[in-house]
Amino acid sequence: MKNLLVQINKPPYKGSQVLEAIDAAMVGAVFDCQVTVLFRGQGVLALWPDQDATGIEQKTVSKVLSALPTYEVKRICACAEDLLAFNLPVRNLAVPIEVVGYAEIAELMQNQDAVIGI
Amino acid sequence: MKNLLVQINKPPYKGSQVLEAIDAAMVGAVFDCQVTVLFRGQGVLALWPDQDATGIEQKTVSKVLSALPTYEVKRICACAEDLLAFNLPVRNLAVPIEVVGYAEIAELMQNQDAVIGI
Amino acid sequence: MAMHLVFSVNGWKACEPCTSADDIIVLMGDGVYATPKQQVYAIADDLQVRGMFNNTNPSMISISYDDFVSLTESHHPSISWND
Amino acid sequence: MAMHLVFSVNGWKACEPCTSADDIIVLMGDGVYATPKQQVYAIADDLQVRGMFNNTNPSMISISYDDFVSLTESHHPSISWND
Amino acid sequence: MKYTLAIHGSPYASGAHLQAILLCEAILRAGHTITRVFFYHDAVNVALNTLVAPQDEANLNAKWQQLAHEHGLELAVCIANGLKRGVVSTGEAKRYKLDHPSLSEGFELVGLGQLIDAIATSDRYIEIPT
Amino acid sequence: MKYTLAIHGSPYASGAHLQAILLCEAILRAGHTITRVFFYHDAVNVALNTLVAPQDEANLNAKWQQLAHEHGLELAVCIANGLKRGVVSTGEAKRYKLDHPSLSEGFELVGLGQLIDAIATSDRYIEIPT
Repeated sequence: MKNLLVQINKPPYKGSQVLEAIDAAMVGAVFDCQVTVLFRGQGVLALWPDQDATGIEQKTVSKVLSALPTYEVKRICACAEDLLAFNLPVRNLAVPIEVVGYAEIAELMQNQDAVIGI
Repeated sequence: MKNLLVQINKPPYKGSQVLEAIDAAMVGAVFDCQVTVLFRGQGVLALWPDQDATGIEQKTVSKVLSALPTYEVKRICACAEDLLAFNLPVRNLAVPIEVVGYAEIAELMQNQDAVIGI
Repeated sequence: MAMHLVFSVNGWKACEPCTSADDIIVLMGDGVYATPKQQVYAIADDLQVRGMFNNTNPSMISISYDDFVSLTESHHPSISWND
Repeated sequence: MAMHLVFSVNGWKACEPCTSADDIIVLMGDGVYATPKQQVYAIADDLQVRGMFNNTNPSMISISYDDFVSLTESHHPSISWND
Repeated sequence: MKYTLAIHGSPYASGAHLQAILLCEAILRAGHTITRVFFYHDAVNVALNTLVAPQDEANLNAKWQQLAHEHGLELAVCIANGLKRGVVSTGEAKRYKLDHPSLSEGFELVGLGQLIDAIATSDRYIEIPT
Repeated sequence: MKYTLAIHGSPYASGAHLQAILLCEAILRAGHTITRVFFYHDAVNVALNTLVAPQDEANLNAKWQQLAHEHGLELAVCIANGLKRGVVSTGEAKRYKLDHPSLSEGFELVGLGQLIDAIATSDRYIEIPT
């Protein structure tokens, strides 16, 4: 079983880039990888609550995120410093996440077989 | 005669984006616009001397820039703050430019009929 | 009286020092994630999509695309910022 | 011992705090415009193209793609940074 | 007033196209005219005639075509930017001995001069960047 | 060692493709094998069969084809990302009733599972981002 990290560092509605990265996480889990998703940089903006993309005829990113556990993607992390930098409401995020600091991210990365980004 | 500003804010070898923006400046001048080119942000990196893109089979951006006066693009400016931020050697740039501060940029922009970017 | 169209957070950082006092600023797309202190406009649809509609600061005025067009009538030229 | 591939100046800003002491860092493409204080590798071709070959600081080691491949043999996983 | 619009962003790596479409509709609702819509940089890819939009996402190509059809908009694709990205008209396909053209109906390949010309004859230029 | 490479960047809005090509050549020179080259996001556009490279610029499509031909490389284009961006094989062109396919020879459309499978069976995964 491979350890696969998908790191998301782009804002959620910059085209379909973030949705396509989430696809990779889901397919990784379907193929029996141990998948972790890490939101960092502008990627943390995907965690803002109350998103609604029906007006732009796209999938609502936060709704797609909430399906990740169903796909056996059990670990969803976000960078503490970036959540703070972008003023995310950490008690009211779109989906439950594990807050991780820089040192934990560095360690997380070292423990992967592959790291997929955007 | 229209005043046309072309602002370049991307690094010179991020695909052909900068070359395509320079094309717009040249064609603008051919069509009798009064063209100014402004390098700002990471765009100032196009002014680094001694570029040579033959190895990546692309046009060398600084060489294309040196042809701008031939196309009647007479005014080439660069943001003072960004030249400093990216450590450009201001006495030894790839092409002669006029250094402008933020206030001059603000005024320059107000005096245009159109501003083209990337 | 120029009209600055800001399309990203970094676009706002680049735009801010290059504005004149009588210019106006409109945040569009990912530009609505920016947090300017001065008065700015922001496209309502873009706030809505991103879950930012109830998270704007008091200096941000939410506008429709129709309002946007009205602003283009009185402000000129428009400058796009996406650094 | 991870290998961080840095593709932009902002990528380096994001990468720097997430590195461990035994990781290595390679600047590629527009990543060579970054100015790290610690020891890093940089692709020679990318320095050459951008006019940066003679402007590197002493902590930057210029390498070929062949050298790069050797580094991938001993370092794993590779993480790409392009913020 | 007369408007010229330019779109620079890739259809799927930016939100540029839907923003531009909504803006065009508002400009027309206000009674203004649109001299030309100009596609530059990676935005030219929206003009490909083989795009298959996912069922749950906006079909950007079809939206542009419909807007052009209803309002007689000119959808102008930069020929230099288009050719290198695989957007070729019937004429260019012949010239370069390609099997088929790839430019959608409703779009046309034009020189960069047509952007400058549109700007020169318009009151407003609005650009949706990359 | 076995390598999997992924390319994410647009052919003309990033330097991703030439970087990846130079890297592939060096990997093969070192005696390693490349399990699969996977094109994702806007990188899929390099597989269009109508690209006309400017005379003074690298022909990225031809370079990939040549590399694949000489070394038996598998050039795998993500089918979901490809279809929405206009990259369709003969089979998909029929399915969606399009006039012609747009996928270059040497490339193939595959599911995202083929990326994961390649990673699982390789020693190294290297990604050239957007």
